[in-house]
Amino acid sequence: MTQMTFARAINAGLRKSLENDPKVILLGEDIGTLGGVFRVTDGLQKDFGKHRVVDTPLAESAIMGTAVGLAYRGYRPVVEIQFDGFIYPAFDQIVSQVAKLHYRTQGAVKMPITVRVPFGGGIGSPEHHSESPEAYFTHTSGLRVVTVSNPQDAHTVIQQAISCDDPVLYFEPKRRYHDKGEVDESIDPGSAIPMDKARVLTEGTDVTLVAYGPLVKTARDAATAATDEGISIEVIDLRSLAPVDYATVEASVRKTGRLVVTHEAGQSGGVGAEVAASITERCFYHLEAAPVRVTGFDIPYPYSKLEMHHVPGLDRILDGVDRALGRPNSLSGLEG
Amino acid sequence: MTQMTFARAINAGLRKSLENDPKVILLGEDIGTLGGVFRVTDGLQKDFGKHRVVDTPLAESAIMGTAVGLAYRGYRPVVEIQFDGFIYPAFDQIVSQVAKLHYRTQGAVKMPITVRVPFGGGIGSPEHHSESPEAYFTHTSGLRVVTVSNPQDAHTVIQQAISCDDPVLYFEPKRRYHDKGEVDESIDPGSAIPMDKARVLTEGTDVTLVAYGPLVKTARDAATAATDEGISIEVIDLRSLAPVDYATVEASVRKTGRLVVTHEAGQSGGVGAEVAASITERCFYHLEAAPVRVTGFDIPYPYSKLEMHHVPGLDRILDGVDRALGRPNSLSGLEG
Amino acid sequence: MSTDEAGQGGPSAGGPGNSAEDHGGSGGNLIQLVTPAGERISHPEFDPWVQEITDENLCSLYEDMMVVRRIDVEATALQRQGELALWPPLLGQEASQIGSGRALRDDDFVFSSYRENGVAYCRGVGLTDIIRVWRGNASAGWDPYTINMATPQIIIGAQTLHATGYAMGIQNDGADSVAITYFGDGATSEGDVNEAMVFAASFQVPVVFFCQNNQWAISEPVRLQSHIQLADRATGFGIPSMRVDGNDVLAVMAATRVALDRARRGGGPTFIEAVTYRMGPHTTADDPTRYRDPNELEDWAAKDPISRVASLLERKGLFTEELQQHVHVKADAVAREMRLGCTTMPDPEPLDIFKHVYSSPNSWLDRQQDHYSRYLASFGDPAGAASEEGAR
Amino acid sequence: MSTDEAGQGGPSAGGPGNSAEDHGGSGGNLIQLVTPAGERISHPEFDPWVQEITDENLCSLYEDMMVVRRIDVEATALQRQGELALWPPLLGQEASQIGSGRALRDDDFVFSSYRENGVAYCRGVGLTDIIRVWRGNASAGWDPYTINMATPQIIIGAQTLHATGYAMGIQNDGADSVAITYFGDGATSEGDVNEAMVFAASFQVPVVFFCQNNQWAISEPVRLQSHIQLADRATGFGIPSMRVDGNDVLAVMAATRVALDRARRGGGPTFIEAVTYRMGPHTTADDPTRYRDPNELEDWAAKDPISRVASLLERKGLFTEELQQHVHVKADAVAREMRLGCTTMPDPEPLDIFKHVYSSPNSWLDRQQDHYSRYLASFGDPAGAASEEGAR
Ligand SMILES: Cc1ncc(C[n+]2csc(CCOP(=O)(O)OP(=O)(O)O)c2C)c(N)n1
Ligand SMILES: Cc1ncc(C[n+]2csc(CCOP(=O)(O)OP(=O)(O)O)c2C)c(N)n1
Ligand SMILES: [Mg+2]
Ligand SMILES: [Mg+2]
Repeated sequence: MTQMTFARAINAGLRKSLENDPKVILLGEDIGTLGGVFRVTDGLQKDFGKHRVVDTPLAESAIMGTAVGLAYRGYRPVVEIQFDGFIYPAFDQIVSQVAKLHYRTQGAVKMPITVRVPFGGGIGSPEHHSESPEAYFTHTSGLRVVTVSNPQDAHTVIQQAISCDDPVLYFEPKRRYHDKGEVDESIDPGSAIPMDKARVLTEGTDVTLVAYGPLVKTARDAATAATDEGISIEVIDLRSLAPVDYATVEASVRKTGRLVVTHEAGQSGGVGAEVAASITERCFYHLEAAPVRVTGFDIPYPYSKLEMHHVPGLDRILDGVDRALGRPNSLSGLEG
Repeated sequence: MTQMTFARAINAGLRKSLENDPKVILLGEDIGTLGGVFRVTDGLQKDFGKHRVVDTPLAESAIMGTAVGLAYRGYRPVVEIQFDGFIYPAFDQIVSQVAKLHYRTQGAVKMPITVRVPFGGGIGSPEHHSESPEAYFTHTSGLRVVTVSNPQDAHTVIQQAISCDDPVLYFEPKRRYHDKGEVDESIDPGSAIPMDKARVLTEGTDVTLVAYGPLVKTARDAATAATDEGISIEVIDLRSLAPVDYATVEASVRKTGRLVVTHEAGQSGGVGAEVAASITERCFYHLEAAPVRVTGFDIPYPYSKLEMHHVPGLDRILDGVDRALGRPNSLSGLEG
Repeated sequence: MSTDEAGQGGPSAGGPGNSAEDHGGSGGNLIQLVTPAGERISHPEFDPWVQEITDENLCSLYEDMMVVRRIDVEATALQRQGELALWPPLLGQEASQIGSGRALRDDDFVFSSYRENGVAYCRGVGLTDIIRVWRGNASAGWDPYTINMATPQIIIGAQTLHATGYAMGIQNDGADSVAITYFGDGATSEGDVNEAMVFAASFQVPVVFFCQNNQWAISEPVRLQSHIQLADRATGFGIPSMRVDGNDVLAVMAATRVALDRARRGGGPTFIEAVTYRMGPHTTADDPTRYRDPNELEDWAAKDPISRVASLLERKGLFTEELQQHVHVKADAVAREMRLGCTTMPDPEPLDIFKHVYSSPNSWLDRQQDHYSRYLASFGDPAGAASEEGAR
Repeated sequence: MSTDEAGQGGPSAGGPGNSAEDHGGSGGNLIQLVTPAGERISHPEFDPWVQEITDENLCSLYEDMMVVRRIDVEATALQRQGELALWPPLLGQEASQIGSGRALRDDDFVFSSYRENGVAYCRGVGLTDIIRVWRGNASAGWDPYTINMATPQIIIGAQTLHATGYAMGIQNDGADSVAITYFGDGATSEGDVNEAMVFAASFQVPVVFFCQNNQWAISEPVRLQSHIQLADRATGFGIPSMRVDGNDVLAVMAATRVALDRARRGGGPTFIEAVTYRMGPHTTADDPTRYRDPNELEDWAAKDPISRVASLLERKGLFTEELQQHVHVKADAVAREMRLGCTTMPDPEPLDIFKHVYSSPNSWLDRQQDHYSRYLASFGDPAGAASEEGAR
């Protein structure tokens, strides 16, 4: 067990993957000499060389498209997208190639590509640096989408993603990069909890609170705060967004009868809509109230002075919990 | 009133917009001399000239990006994306520019861009020609997303989209291009039903069936077929996907207590998830059963020999209706 | 046949087209070794690269081109007869495809667009596999690794990045094979193609950019994409380029060998513009009379790549009855085999749509597959149910 | 000042850099009118384009550069003091930005990246407006139409397409203004920039591609993007290009005028590579010592664009105490005004986040705004609630 930051935990995971499999190759902008703008790849080029840790020219579609070619050749590319907002130029290669090639070729060509995306807001950045684009990818068949919320998971899941034969979008909550946590580097990713499973973080009886990525910490804090008011919240870290581990969420909701989902991305068409719809389908008769979504608004990510109004915080989550429980809340008195 | 095909109705609408506003300019691949691969822009370059109906080089990001520049200059660009699957290279310009510029500039710069996208399957095409990418755009704040299901709407809504000061994604159900219908060209788009309103097509009492675009016809056929079994379906053509006119859907569900949503796009994170989640939120206590989604599967669009298994047809919709009504259906006996 | 098995031939270092400067302004210099009339003209720079081509090789190239044209004609007929959903003819581009395709080694890897069925033939594709996609029975007709050729790419230009990435892999592996990517004149406008050149130049990887300038991108003439010769585009990226008569199979082969040789020797990427003509429609769904002058077609018919080889063979006294007979029989046999493969191709099974989305179980999809199979079963007769379904 | 009000000057037709060929291989010919030591050297091709520049104009250029550097230093200080969230310094690029910015007419339109605050100054941007974005108070500091300059673009290269589209509009309008787009060396690798050149060349629209090659894209040296000179990229698209000493304000102005003049006369696009150096960090969040050799900075310091003008003025006897005093006072005043504008900038209101997403009512958003305002109100004190919220 070692105390390390989130960023360091990913770095250590990448290092292991590079060590264990000579076919693992890292591609991205500024990931070499600089070690990435968040230093997640710090020192890796020095230790593994310029052919394993590749500073690429400034073109995201090309980064993704050459990763496809490398995968054709038997490599396991790990692509870094510098910030969430810069993944869109690569969207075509992701949606039309990375996601579809295994299907297209009836399994002949594998696309074991991992796309690392620092995502989410809360760091006071200008436009395009605080996006939560995960729903674009969860709606894209052929991809797996995972998020991590703590250094240990970050360390383990990055290795699982890299060794997965399917393409994986690996979303890193950038505002948690400096958070520290215990990491057991000796955990074998192959025998750890699989990356497509959710995890119940705190057990509770009154309401199920589903979060992922950066909001897991906020959700836990909310659960702690709620105990003061005698409310027992079961917090689930969703981890995998595609597929969602509905078995775990369903089991919880069957117990609590109430569901709150929270994320930073805009509400309409977000992951919360999918979770709410699926859980309603699966356990409608166990629900005591409509699932509640506490999310970012349907607006472009705002400038930093106001970002805390967009990103759900502890109080907004608790307000959502109150709504799910039928307790007085900000919408009390409104219909529907 | 004139009988005309769907494609012709859009053509006539484009012609009107070109006539009424000199700032309207059409951009796209093969839209000039050829009149578009679906002939939707047939004859327009001949009549309005090469500077109003512009055959562009083969680059979608550039088509969208230059449309942004033209909008800056006061134009109202109407972009044709040749097939749904070719919109992804333009995704960055759409998401980071078209959708955000009005917000970014606090209203100073308007983006009255219409993006015409022939979408959906059922025409026996190879890969990338049958996609239903609408959910990517409904989840993108700053855009409006509309679909049309009949020649009259096609004619009216294209004009409304073009005169709207916001960017509009206008999805055309390509497998209906040759369907004919009555079109009253004298209808004033300004006084017609606004494009962001849904329309109840057939009234019913047992279940609300929500469809849009190509599946509206299928949904109506399903409703007709259901009457034989004594089931009364209220069919709603959603028309606008962002924002969804929930008031109309909600009113219907409050009456029927049951909801089925259908679309060709994959289920997870599709428009159906959003509609199901929002309607559950708005009228949970009026719901007799969980909203049912009858959609494409979470697979890349399959090759044409099997596409009819992916695209929901009449029988699958009726099976979904049975599920919503608790009648015997293909999943009877399964839990959840 | 692979003429290269007869020896790679030609100078192995410091060959022609060796640096960006060499061919920077080469636009005007269309490389040609055989005139449209079939006359073999000498070209000091490129002759060495085809010097070992025997009479037999020449006849073989003629055969390839004839067979490929026959495949094209047969597939077009199959489409007209409703056996194929679509077909993108390569009529007129046989020299570009055979000349380059036959210059490749087995361990080279091809990333093409949808039109390179002639190249696929050179790679040894199964005749039924060629048309699997166009019949709608699959999204890919073959396993790319069996013939070292990716299956048709429909997204314009996307494959150029795949080739570049593959070449990065070759470079990392220390191998001397080459990735070659085919694309059209229209494709040169796409960001992906330009980014591919940036990466290829930056990393100096063994990739050949083979642009078939067939003058049209559906209805758009090449001058809409570029006012200057496409070969010149590459020099702006620091990539040497050549402009070759794409209807001259020898010239195409020579130019491709120059490029391959440079790549194998660590000299990095090369761009080849093969100037040719799409004599047919864009696809069987297209009607070129709406946008192009019939005279243009006539002009190009005079430069037909196959007649040119025939004339060359004639001049050499090789165009014998026997050869013609042999080629005829071969082409017939190929066409017959393809047609039979087409009409007897088994239909896929409904539940196949769920296969290979992922390489391991996926809870979302497994559930959907389970539901859909129950749904089909609920009809008693799955086949019957299927035909009632969707897309109506 | 706008030196162009003093007359556009220079030959009006058939000027230098007139065709792709003219500058096709011009890479090596760095256009320079003033040496690093401040010596005015003659250049028959480009001298005419700055011949009307008076002593007063020269002093004014010096003033601009000094003021812009002061803005840069002040903004960097404000960031260090926590008043700005971020700042992208333009230190070292003053000649590129002032030389080109001062060549523009008011009715020209600028599409820049995030680093062109010197150009914004030339356009007459409000001093507070420059830093609005970097303080986090807005996503755009000004109304683009008031100074005919789009607000900073963060997506690398995206703005080059906007400029090209805007120029298509100018062409359609029959106007003689020009769109100019600024971007960096790194940006040349993005598909968008290359596609912009395709469209600009195809439609021959009045757009100037102004590339500030400041040698670095964050930690990546320009040679990773291209082995050859960036100016040569454009010739591959059939766009004439020039390579200019970006630390020589006169040379930059001359080259920009050549390009603008060509565009106004219907001659289409031009690409300018201004060879300069980013003397500071990429942004205040960057630490360049991690990736670059301090000697490199020293070398470039010797070519500092401002010292160069100062030396030129000195040689001409214009570098008087009075001038220096005047510039000092002006720069101080500007810095003071900017700092005051920064520290007194009112905070935005919470509900502002819902404004201007759409230009007309939107049922989804209106409901969310309504809910959030109820939520804020539920705290009694909205401000208090806000500070409790999110991003924690
Ligand atoms: C990204 C993308 N945009 C548009 C299309 C539609 N499309 C198919 S082929 C074609 C023209 C391609 O022309 P060219 O590159 O010259 O190749 P050719 O067909 O002549 O072989 C177009 C526009 C596509 N397949 N992909
Ligand atoms: C599409 C996109 N990818 C990546 C980034 C991150 N990024 C910001 S600035 C920069 C380097 C740009 O270099 P250059 O174009 O040379 O301009 P300079 O910063 O030197 O002025 C990068 C990679 C971005 N803003 N947009
Ligand atoms: Mg072509
Ligand atoms: Mg730079």
